[in-house]
Amino acid sequence: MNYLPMIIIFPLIMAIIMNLLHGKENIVKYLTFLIAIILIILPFIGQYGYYYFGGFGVIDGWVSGIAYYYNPLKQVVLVVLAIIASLVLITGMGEKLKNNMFVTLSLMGFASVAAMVLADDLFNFYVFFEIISIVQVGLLFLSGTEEAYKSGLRYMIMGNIAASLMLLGIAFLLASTGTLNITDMKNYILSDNPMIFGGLLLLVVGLAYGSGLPPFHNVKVDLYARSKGFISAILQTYSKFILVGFMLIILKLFNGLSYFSGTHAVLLALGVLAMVFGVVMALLQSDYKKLLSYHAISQAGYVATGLALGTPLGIVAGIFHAINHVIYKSALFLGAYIVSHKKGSDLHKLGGLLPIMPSVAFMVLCAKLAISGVPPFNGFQSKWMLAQAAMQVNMPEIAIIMIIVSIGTFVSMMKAFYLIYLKPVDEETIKEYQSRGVPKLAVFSLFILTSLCIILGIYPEIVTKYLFSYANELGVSYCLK
Amino acid sequence: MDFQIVSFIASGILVIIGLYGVFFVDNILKKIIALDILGNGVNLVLITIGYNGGTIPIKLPNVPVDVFAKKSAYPLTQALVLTNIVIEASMLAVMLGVSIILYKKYKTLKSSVILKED
Amino acid sequence: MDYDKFQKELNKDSHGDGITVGAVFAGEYTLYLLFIFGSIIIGRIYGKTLMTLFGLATLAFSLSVSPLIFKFKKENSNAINYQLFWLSIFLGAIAFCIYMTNFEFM
Amino acid sequence: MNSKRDLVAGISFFVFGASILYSLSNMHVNPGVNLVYLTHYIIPNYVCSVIFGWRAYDTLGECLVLVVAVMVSWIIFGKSLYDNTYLKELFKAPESDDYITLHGWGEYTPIIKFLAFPASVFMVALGIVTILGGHITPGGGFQGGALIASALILSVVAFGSKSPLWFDHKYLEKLEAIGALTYLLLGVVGMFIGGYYLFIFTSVGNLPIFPAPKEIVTAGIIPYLNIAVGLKVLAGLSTAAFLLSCEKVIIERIEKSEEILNK
Repeated sequence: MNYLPMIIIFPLIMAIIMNLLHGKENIVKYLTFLIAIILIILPFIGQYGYYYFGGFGVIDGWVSGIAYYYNPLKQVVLVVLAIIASLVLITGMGEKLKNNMFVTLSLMGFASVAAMVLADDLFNFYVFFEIISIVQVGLLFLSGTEEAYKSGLRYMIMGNIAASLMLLGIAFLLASTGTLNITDMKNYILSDNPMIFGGLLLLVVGLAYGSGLPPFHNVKVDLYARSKGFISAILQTYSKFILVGFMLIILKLFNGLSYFSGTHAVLLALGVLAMVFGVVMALLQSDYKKLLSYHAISQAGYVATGLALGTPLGIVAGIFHAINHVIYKSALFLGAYIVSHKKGSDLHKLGGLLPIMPSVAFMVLCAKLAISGVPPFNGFQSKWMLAQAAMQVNMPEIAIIMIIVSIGTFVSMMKAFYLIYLKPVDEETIKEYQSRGVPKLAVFSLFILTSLCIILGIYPEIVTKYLFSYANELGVSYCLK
Repeated sequence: MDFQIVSFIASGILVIIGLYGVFFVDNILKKIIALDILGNGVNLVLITIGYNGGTIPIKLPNVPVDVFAKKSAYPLTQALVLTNIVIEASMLAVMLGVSIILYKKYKTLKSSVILKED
Repeated sequence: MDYDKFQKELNKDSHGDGITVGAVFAGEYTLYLLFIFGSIIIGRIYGKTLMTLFGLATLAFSLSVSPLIFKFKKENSNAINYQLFWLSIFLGAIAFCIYMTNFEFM
Repeated sequence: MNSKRDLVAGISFFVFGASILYSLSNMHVNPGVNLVYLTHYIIPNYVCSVIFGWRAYDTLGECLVLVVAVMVSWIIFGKSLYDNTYLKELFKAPESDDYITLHGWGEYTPIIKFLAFPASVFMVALGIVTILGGHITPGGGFQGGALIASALILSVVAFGSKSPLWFDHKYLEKLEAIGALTYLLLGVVGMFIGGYYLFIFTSVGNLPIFPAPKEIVTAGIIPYLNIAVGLKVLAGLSTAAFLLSCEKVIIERIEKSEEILNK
């Protein structure tokens, strides 16, 4: 028997049980540790290939039910997602309030992102897309401040527009092809008509919303910046993998078709704009978490550009960058969480933390070097692959913009590092720092993430060797004149 | 004119009215209502795709299968609409909840006041 | 576009220390470089000098209203009206690109 | 400046709307997979057989959207927040006159009361019939659940907090969890019996799972899925409506979470 659906079903069952355990803190704590360990095992229990829900496979030449498609690439993505989710769950248990709703919503989010990565059916994808958007808002509201409520409402208004339009796009594709299954649909959209253009247009709107590309970057940034530190870590992981799942669907449907070139250019432009807008806004910020959130947008732009190039190397580079990015950005957000335990997150009030916690500072520095693409960390490997992919299709301009954005990233990261850890402060502040503790579980998670950064930086083949086969299937080789 | 095309155009107009309301009306509650109209427009598109000029998709024992298959409305889109209605309702519930909280603070529903830059 | 001007602008929020001004300068130049390379690649994709000239005109316009970065920050605010405005522009722009432009670069 | 921005936004809005209308006016529907559904059937009600047969997993997702939305509504009104000082400030502040709560909601005239209670009882009965007959007649779990929830809302609107038809919110919470868990676990049982998640099994051993006349013996677990969805929708929609209209529970909830935080 194929246990593939348990990847989604197990977290969902646990989430609903956790919801009933409100107030029972001890049970919540131990159950959460148990779930966090089981989550890492889950991606290994499925078998590769198509999975038909309810046994409704191919009837009369059509895939009649809902299908999942599982392969090594998706397995790697799910393993990384599971690692980050379980580390964040463990970190969350270090809080004073053992919060069952946090565990419930994180598990729901894990399940729906996993479902979106696996899905081979457009409407099923849309349903889980809606679940994840409510889950993200719920995780934001857990912090309970007025800003959180406001940015949640903004996110929902913008998100509802985009999600409704995306459903309209799915309706166009459904009317044109008569099916919702992506593998089947591919055979019916070889030639263009106005319906397919409509579907393509509205899918791009959904993509931009789900992954925080412009013009949705500001709402997404508010979402990350107003949650608690460890919650932002999992929120940005969700958005990156939504981007990967969505892009894989769009590429599987349209890549290589002649009428796709206009949309292809739009996707590239969205990626490049996200890259530049994210980094420019990050350079302007004075709040540490907002700075990190804008960097999350900027790196999402790298991922989107890599995937939108549409060549095998571009797809591999994009997904590898997504994996690297969730690792080091989660480390940075956990670092911000530890810092906020000491004294808020306003850069101009912090300073002098290096002697207080040198080991945390060192690990955060490693993550910062990784995000700015310095060898031997993992960010360097994937950014190098991205630049190679851009050069391979004869678009050196994109490679140049990538390098410029990398420089901007380095500048703002070093600015933040100086202002938090190195800037001299007076005696009183140091006494204040010493009176407050460090969350130990967060330091543990930070250590694991930093070591993953270094391991992936030295041996990138651990991940990339699994990515090439599916990328070769999806990718199309071409060269700009 | 064909009924189906008219229905498609009508649903397109509903979508556009909904978008107009969200973009250009300065009231949180009206924006939420406009989002509902937008969603209903999309639902109408889905329903109209399933329109086949025939009967409801419930099979009576005395109708042969092949006749029924030609005449009946398409069940897939109706199922999708049922799913989507619940999704829309849930989104609306969450948005209304937040706007209640924010209304208690600001005593106004103007979105340019409540959701201004901060 | 000189150092004092930036510092004066940043001092309004009392962020006028050296490292912040440097970061804001980096942001300003990143924007200009985006315009330059963006116009080059758009010109190459469309294969028309007209588009390149159009991109250069955008660059010239942005230079004439410098410093660009504070305006950029204002447009990126999280007020709902700005966000819905840019969403509306985005919808129109991608509809235009996907439906009406027709070019080959593969 | 402002009018210029409006003009630009209007133009791009026009372009987008025109392209949507252009696409919609060129629609040609391909029946596609619908013909498969219309020629192979599980139960006589085709919509229900698509919802719970071919696309049962979507319906599971829809259930979860409602479950999550209710959870998030609870969070909005103060359940297990990390920091509830903002909500405390808001809800402890003295009421102004224009704010309506369930308590300050005067009562309606006797005519409305006289009509509302029987009507809501009938609606509950109709809802139960709709849920139980969902696999053969139009309707199903969602419609029946929504009917029962609206009966509850009607009664609450007419009678205020002294409503004769009243569910405790903890009871509703459990009902919803039971509905969603039943759906999830029936799927898992199907996986062990038929090898696929949400497999529709009609018998366990020799025992028919749903005793029915000959023609609809293929219904299998669909009636049970209908009941699960009905429970979940009734609980979810009533909780959402109830949360949006009632402050007393919210203030209690805030006080309780305060106790936990201060412990």
